[in-house]
Amino acid sequence: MAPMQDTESVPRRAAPVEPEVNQALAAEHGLKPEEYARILELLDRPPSFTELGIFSAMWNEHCSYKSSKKWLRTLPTTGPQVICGPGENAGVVDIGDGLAVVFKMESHNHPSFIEPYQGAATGVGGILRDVFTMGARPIAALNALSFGAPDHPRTRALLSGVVAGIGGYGNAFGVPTVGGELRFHPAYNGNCLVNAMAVGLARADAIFYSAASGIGRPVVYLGAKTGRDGVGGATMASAEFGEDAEEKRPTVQVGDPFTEKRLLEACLELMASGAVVSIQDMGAAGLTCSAVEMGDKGTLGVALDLDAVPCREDAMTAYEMMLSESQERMLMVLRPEKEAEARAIFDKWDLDFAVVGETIAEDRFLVRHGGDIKADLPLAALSGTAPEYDRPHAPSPPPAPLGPLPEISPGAALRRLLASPSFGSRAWVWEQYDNTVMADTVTGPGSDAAVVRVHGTEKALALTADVTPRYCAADPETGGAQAVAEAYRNLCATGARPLAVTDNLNFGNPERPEIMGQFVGCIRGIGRACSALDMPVVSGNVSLYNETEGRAILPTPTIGAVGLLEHLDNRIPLAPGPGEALVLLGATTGHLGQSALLWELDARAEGPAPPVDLAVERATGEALRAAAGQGLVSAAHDLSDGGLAIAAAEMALAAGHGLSLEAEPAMDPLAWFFGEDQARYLLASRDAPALLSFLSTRGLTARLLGETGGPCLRLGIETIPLAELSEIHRNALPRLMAEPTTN
Amino acid sequence: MKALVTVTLKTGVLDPQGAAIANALRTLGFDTVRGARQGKIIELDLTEDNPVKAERDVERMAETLLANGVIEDFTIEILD
Amino acid sequence: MKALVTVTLKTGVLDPQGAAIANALRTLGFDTVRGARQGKIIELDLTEDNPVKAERDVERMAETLLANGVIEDFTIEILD
Amino acid sequence: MRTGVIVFPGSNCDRDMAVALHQATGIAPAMVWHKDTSLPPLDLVAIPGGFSFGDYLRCGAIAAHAPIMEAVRAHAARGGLVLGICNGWQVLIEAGLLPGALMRNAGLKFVCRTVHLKVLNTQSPFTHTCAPESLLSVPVAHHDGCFVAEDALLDRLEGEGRVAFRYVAANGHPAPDANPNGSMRDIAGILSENARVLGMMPHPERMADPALGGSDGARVFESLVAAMQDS
Ligand SMILES: Nc1ncnc2c1ncn2[C@@H]1O[C@H](COP(=O)(O)OP(=O)(O)O)[C@@H](O)[C@H]1O
Ligand SMILES: [Mg+2]
Repeated sequence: MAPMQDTESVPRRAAPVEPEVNQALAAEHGLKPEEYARILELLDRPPSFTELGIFSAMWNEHCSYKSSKKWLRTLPTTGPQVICGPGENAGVVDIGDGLAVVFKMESHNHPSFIEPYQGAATGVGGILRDVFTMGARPIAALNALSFGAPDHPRTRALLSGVVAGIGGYGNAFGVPTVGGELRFHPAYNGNCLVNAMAVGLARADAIFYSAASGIGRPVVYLGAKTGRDGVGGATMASAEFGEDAEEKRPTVQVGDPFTEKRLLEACLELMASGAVVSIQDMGAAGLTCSAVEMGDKGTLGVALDLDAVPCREDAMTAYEMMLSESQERMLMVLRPEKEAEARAIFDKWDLDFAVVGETIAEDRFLVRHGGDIKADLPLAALSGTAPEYDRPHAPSPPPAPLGPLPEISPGAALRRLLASPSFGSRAWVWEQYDNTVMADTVTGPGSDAAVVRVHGTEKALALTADVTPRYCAADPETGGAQAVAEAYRNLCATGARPLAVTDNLNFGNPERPEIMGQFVGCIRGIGRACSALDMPVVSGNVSLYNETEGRAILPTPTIGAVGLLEHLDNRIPLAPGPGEALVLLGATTGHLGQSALLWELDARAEGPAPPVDLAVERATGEALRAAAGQGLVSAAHDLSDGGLAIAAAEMALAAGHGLSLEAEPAMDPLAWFFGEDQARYLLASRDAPALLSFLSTRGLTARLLGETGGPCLRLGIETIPLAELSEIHRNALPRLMAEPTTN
Repeated sequence: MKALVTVTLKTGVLDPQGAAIANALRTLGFDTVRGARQGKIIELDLTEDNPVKAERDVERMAETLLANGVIEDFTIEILD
Repeated sequence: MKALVTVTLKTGVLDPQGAAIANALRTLGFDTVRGARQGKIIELDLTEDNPVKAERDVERMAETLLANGVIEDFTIEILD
Repeated sequence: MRTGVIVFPGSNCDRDMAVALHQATGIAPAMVWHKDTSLPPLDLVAIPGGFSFGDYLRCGAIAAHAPIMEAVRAHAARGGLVLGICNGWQVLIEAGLLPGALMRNAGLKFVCRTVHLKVLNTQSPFTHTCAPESLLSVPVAHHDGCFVAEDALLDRLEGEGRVAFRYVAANGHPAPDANPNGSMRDIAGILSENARVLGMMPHPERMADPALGGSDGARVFESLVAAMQDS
């Protein structure tokens, strides 16, 4: 078996001879010739092997955002509610009463494709760390998952591994996983997407940042020991897969939720003790990125002594320690006078605590190991002069024109959709997630947005993650805007006031103009929508190069959004009671372009994406909140892909009794029931006349649609027993996952 | 014919189980414990009675299902 | 000195993991699989270099922590 | 009523338990660190859910040997009340305070959902305010909740009224899919011989607040308070 992993004192064998640093080696590190030239110019000498590793980590796409920075800057990131926008480990938003919500979404796509359980688990660990690094206790997690075609040979193994990994980590850590997304599409056959979001709570006046301050202060290493995990991982996460994906496998890291849980408690205790000056988790390219980020933000230098780094394996080199992505580790700058107190807290939690360096006055990143100087670099320049590209971008080709509608009745089409993995119940997934731990989950998975109470108060947060990649492919700007609009709608449907968003931008190879065009278009749409809907972007993450042998994923800018319910009593449920009136809020033109109906029934992605009118979206959402405030709304569900029919079915299944919906004589029944026009909600009310007149005074389109109750769902002239729909819906995923999976 | 498949973590892969066990044993006073690693052992009962064929089958079973080649190694032992 | 502790379920104790493995293998076409049982294997690295002492220690470790006497049996192998 | 919650490094329902106990008793419970060797004077010791020491070996196995457990055993020996929920039940079994074993769920997956429990023993300090045969609906969330024991023990537990709760369908009758983990005889919780120690897999502390969609779980805590008052 392998050598032991928690040996206390590691004997240092002679380190292997370092390879000669040259153009070729730089290329192996993913550095372009011009980037290597830039390094030579900066140092005016060739870098050492360790220095080359440091540059490759700092300058790769994942850490430097070199392809995306220019465009990320265009996003709206400010607002009265924003305490801290992009640039820190997570965004921070004011929710009143001296409290703040801290959240971010991050991808772990490539690692999850290579080792689904551990890849997803460490993804969850990473995003939880980003949140508690800010001083917040995580109170909820969400995840947005995209997999290949259900019948693709790897899909089921990836799905079961990823879901088990997310649960395995989050459940043990003790955060409720309350929502997310799951989609299947052949474009993800070679690149699955695992986007994990974490949400935390902190006192607004006790947020912690990464900027170091003060000279000669101890730089402290906390948490798990360092191994060779993921050495070269950051480079891997920014490389397009080739046939050699297999060779990259050994870099996969294993997560340890038990250590993360102790790290959380120890960090929060340490922060409360006043010992922490600044803190940064070790994520991608661990020690390198965290040390440089702390120094750079504080305009200080950092000197590290790697002999003090707690190691898990024998004879680790400086290069390996600087690039290791071992999980569950933190870097802090502490007040020297508090060092003993800090040490005691980490002893209490049986975690490693080591002073591995100090802050220095000069702009210098100095790394010593075994008596040698392994790296001596201008610190500010490491991130400051990181390359930034304005990559050429081309507009997306227009989608195929909308062909004839399928020959099928609305009832039959609904059965087909509900039986598909795309629209079947997700219970198979979220029953593997602990969604009630912490005893504040008001609305768990399986509704519009999840609702989680702010512990010890009557307030609650509404949380959702959304995007419709089909729309983004057909028209990136509209698709980007629609993703934000749909997130907004999901929050409004619970009665919450939307606050802010985090975005996780998943795309193919940005060096291809058509991919860069998708990226630019989506960002434009997201930016417009966030401004119009007053939901600034406070954090996020970019994942590029999601393609295999030149086949890219669909453009997938996942939007995670957070809203506030000032009082739990303002919450609007999804399930109506019997004997209530159904009202359709919003205008219906029967837009079937890029619809789920065409895609699920005959795999056609035709026609334009549905137009998004942001002014109407906002007016509609605000009207819904106002109407609910007057007690005119007893239940609400947003309309998105699958249109009215899917929304009605979901509402009926949640209620446990039927609904009757009238058809629109002037419109094709398929267009009426499955059209995907935006800015629409299905509402239930005990006083429809009052609701309708309230909405019309606001100049909004709304109409009486039918009523609730009975054992069936009625779509115009067709009635379907709810029991049958429930059966179809419940079994869709279990049927897909019944057969055993291989690795 | 029976076969034993022993599945262990690859060298260098973090083993939280093993670490937790070693710590627990030390806190229980077993201070001779330097470290621990945990693995799986799967005993297969096969109708196959040709050891050569059995070994070949079990090899394929281990690769496709029993071991996760990304982080685990396996050894096979054919009994009687 | 190293020791191997193999922990297996007592015969008669139902083993859902083992059953699932056997089923999976059969559905994958390995139809020579009659059944499977899954156990744990724990490798200990000890500072103790007297095999007799080591065996005695490991025996106590297995009884107190590594195996649950209600449902599990264990065997010990000293490797050095 | 003086209550205490044992806190292991990987406990994650300790706060939930404390909130429910505080709500029921009006007094904040003592949070007792696993490395302590003695308990303050307490009427009830609660062992919360979570993953006490990562639970990578056997759930609760390492926690059962924590320094505080000697004091918990002594408390139980004195006839003190002990409540173990989820991981807490696993710890009590590993510590020998309750019989049997809790194994990996029959479905092999972690399972989180709301289940229906039939209260079989309505005499115990934990359940005596429940009407005979009454139903409680509370969440489960575990990976290793399949209760296993020899028939002789199962018969004895049933014969002595020590099966506190059984998983049933909404209509109160047993049903295969009503049992989330394959527990023998649908057992969801058991009592010690003197009925002063209860171990259960479901989480009453997560369903003790109407704002969360139900308060069935509060029955358990109300029973405890009432039991202390008339004793
Ligand atoms: N798409 C995006 N939109 C807004 N902010 C972003 C986006 N991508 C990254 N950021 C911000 O850039 C910073 C660095 O991102 P990242 O490297 O993912 O953070 P971390 O190092 O904590 O994982 C973070 O503050 C993140 O919120
Ligand atoms: Mg971070």
